[in-house]
Amino acid sequence: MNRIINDPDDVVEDALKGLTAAHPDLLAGTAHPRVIRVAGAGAVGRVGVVTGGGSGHEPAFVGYVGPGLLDAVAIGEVFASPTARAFEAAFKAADGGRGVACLYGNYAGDNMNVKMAVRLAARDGLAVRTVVANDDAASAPPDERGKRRGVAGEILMWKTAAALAAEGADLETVIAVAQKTIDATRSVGIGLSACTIPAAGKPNFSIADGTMEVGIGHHGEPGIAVRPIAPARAMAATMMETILADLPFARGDDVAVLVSGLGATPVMELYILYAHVAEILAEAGIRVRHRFVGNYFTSLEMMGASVTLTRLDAELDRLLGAKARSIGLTVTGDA
Amino acid sequence: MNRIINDPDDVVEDALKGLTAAHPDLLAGTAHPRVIRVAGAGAVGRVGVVTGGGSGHEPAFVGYVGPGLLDAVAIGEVFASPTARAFEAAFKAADGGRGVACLYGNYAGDNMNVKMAVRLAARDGLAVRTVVANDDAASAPPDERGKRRGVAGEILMWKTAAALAAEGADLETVIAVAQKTIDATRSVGIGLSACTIPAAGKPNFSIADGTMEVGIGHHGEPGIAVRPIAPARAMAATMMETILADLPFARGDDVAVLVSGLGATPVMELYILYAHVAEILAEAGIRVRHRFVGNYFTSLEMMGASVTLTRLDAELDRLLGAKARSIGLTVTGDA
Amino acid sequence: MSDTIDLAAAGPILHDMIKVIVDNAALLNDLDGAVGDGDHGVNMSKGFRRTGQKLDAAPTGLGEGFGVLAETLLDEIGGSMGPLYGSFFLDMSTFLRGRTTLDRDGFAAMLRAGVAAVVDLGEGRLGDKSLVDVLVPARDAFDAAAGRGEDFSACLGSLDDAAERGFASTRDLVAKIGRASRLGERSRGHLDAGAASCRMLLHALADGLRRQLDD
Amino acid sequence: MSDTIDLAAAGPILHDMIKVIVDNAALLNDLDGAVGDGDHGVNMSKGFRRTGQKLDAAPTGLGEGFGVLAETLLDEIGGSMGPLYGSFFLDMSTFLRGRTTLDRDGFAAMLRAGVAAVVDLGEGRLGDKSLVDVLVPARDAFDAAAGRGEDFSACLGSLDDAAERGFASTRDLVAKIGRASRLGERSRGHLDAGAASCRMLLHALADGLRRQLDD
Ligand SMILES: Nc1ncnc2c1ncn2[C@@H]1O[C@H](COP(=O)(O)OP(=O)(O)O)[C@@H](O)[C@H]1O
Ligand SMILES: Nc1ncnc2c1ncn2[C@@H]1O[C@H](COP(=O)(O)OP(=O)(O)O)[C@@H](O)[C@H]1O
Ligand SMILES: [Mg+2]
Ligand SMILES: [Mg+2]
Ligand SMILES: [Mg+2]
Ligand SMILES: [Mg+2]
Repeated sequence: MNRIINDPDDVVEDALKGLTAAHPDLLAGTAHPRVIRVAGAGAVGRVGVVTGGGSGHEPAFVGYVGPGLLDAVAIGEVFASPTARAFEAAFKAADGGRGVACLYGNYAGDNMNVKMAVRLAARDGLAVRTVVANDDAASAPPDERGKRRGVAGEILMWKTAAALAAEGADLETVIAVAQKTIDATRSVGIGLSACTIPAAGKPNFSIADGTMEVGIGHHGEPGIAVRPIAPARAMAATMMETILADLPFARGDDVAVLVSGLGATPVMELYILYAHVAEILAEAGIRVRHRFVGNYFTSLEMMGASVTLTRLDAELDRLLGAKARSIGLTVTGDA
Repeated sequence: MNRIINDPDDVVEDALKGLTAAHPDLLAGTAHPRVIRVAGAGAVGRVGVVTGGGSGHEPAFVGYVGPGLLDAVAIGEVFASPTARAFEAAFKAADGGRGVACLYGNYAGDNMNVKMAVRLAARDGLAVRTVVANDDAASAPPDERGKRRGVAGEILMWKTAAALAAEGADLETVIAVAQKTIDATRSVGIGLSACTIPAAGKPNFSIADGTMEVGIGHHGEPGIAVRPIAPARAMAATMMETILADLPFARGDDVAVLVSGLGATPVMELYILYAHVAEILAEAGIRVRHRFVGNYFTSLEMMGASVTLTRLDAELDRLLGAKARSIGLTVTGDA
Repeated sequence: MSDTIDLAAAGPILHDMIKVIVDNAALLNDLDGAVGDGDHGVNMSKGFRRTGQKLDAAPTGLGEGFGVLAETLLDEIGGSMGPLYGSFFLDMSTFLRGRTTLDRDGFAAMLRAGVAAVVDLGEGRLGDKSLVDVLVPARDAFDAAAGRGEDFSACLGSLDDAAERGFASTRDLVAKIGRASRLGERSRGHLDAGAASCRMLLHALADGLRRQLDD
Repeated sequence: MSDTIDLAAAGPILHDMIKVIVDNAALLNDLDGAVGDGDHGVNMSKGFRRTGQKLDAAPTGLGEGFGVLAETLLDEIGGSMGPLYGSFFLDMSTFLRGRTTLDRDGFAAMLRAGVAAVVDLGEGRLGDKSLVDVLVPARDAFDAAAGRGEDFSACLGSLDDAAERGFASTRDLVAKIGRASRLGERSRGHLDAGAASCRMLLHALADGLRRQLDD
């Protein structure tokens, strides 16, 4: 295992030191060692927007803290939910007096810790409402959407909700737009190689050379099928079939597209994939209004990529284009 | 080889389709299929800034085309210099009537193709001046600086030169600031795993598990030494010893720091490395004015990282902070 | 023989609960390793060991001790175990707040509160191969024994037996919840790790209380 | 027998030059593979094959043909070979511009221009194990033969022999330039790929010209 680490048990702590040192203008620590908040004034007078999740998905989650994006984030060990207390502390760090929206992904641990944290926060009179992302179309059939995992689509949900919060909307409205965003979002991943949690020292799943795991989750969770590796064009077709039919997306729809690498796949290959995704959308008569291609939501050094589509109405379109600054996503508004 | 590609010989062409499709607001194609220019008005009335290099280093080189950064870029096959004609076409695409600065890296192929391209452009009356980056301190001893390779330090050179060009400076002044930047810049890399050029199908070098290649080049060129893998803290110490002594950097200096992943190393590990780099600089009494941590200049799916330091005077400091927008680097100027 | 527990005096029972988890961490890891990710012992002993240190520094009664344990689990253990065991002990601690003694029916009510918290949070059902397969039979056995008019100590005995049977029952279950549920049929034939830790904790608690009652 | 080449009639010699490169692509790859990255045949045949197609579509004289070859190399071959061979043929083509015939001393001047372009661009020296180890001895042998008063055809014969010896000399050289230079001493004992292609090209050129002169 050739990694840039010290004690494998300290990777999260060590990385957080670097994160706050590298972004003093953007990130600030808090009293809770696993909670990072936006530098500066934060959410004063508006709804706070929070998320949290395991480490190893960088730039998610902490990389989306910043003006016009998240106010605070709770950080877990690698691939493990943050503690209830960390979520609670993130809520408090993000509180600007108008309540907090906690927008997170559908994983057993996160669900329970957030639920507990909401209870803990309520004891102190802090109103927290939640939206749980379940955009991974490959993780359960359509009639069991409640079981689906949250993946890269979370980023688009954070973006729209935070942009609306920045406009001064109340908690209910912010929650509604987050829910609307994720309800209009579908994702699917393809895994091409496994990854190793430093503290484990070896991968806890495997993908054979020459095969691909269609529908893989962000921690290597098995997907729909293991198939022989296919050309990029065929990968794109498989992924798009899965998500287009699921919402379903239809001719005339406006969409945002996010192609994210899972970590180790070269960026040029993400653009190869995007070229085919764009072709398929053009053929389907679907208009692309926002495009994001890069390593937005990773799984350590896994190879592979995910594709996310969000159907946009005028509100979501406007909110995605609003100014924001963070490690993972900066929108200048000049485009 | 589990990759997201079609025909391995077409990876560059296929990726370029995706690049222009994904960034219509930022990038535009040109008559030359391997030249990408900034969308919109370009360099009209000011000095054009150009680079070029092999593919597989994304976001370098094309990812630094944008307002406040490069005007055009010539794109080669994976790890191979662009053609002389592509460089020439990039010069023409970037020409705004006040000459063109070609700022590129010191590799045999690039040197020759740029030289030929400058000759070709001169026949058409286009004035092109060049600066060749040689920031890789591990690639030759200090008394043979002319042999040193250009690596991630090129990005800082592009940034300062382009910012000065945007201010309206003439060609000579832009060239002078590019040269000043690269002369004040030192880089070093550590390689932790090899990479595979798709058309080759297998790595053309190897790094054994448990070892690290100190001073590795961006194409796997051997460096100073192969050593047993060390903790992040020791890697940082080794890298900083190499570059601090080389310029040399001294107590009281202001610097910019760039920690770039080589492709497959998880981003959290880049922050672990940065934390130690920041510690070492603090102990050395060197002030960090600009920090960049991420996958800025990669080598396909190689694991490892590079560290780059640039000593700043007031001018370089100002130019690094100037507004710019590109795939690889966006500076909002709000920080 | 007594019918009522002095909660202040019962504080040290927490040490037995902590000890059984810390001593059996490797066993819990092994059970989890067969169908999960092999870290249940690590997760549990991290929180319990830390609680032990806090209680050594500042001993408490049983109710406050449950509170310290709950806070520590919620503070330091992410994943599922922090909130599940955290809410179990938090709600039992809340029930005990303001009380100095605990009788049979009080214990029944306390346990019901704790189990309800786990079920409410984790949405696990009997037969899903989890903690719940120990907690629910244990609670029900205690209630049933109380309904038959048995005394506090005897009710604890019923609880203890039921917890053991509940734990054993997990071997033949297919996991419907948690990480092992991904294995489907392949999860059958293995004892559940969470059920094991839960069985150990209930045994240590029942045993400690009975010793005090029987004194 | 003639002393002067009709450049328009010499155009087809380019086809011999193209054929020798395309036919020997695998050999050139193999030579490069021993000490480099094994792509010299691929790089060369890509540009030469494409030139052949252009010349088939629109035949030219020798001077213009060199120009088409140069443009194609500069257009389509990145790395080092595009600009090195590109400038070699570009500068020879420039020398021929406006001429319809070529005599011995004209050839000498043309070759000197081409070789100078390669040396100027690549900064390679004799003994560095590269193209230059063929080009420089070939040029010098031609000049020496001309200095001795030998005729055009005989001078081309001397050039051809010197090119062959120059190529053979690369076997015992340690590479000082290009990719193979990374191997240091380990590059000794292998013939240089670029020298091989250069030797083939000069042989086809000399041979074609001599056939025309001797007609
Ligand atoms: N929703 C749930 N309700 C009750 N118990 C659960 C639930 N999910 C998981 N468990 C229990 O958690 C145990 C595994 O715990 P642990 O290994 O510490 O966590 P993880 O699965 O996150 O690694 C399982 O053996 C099961 O008993
Ligand atoms: N600077 C130079 N001057 C002359 N010839 C050179 C120079 N650099 C390399 N060569 C020649 O290039 C040949 C290799 O060409 P090729 O394999 O096509 O390019 P690359 O090394 O980029 O893969 C070498 O055998 C050598 O003869
Ligand atoms: Mg486990
Ligand atoms: Mg676990
Ligand atoms: Mg090559
Ligand atoms: Mg080669």
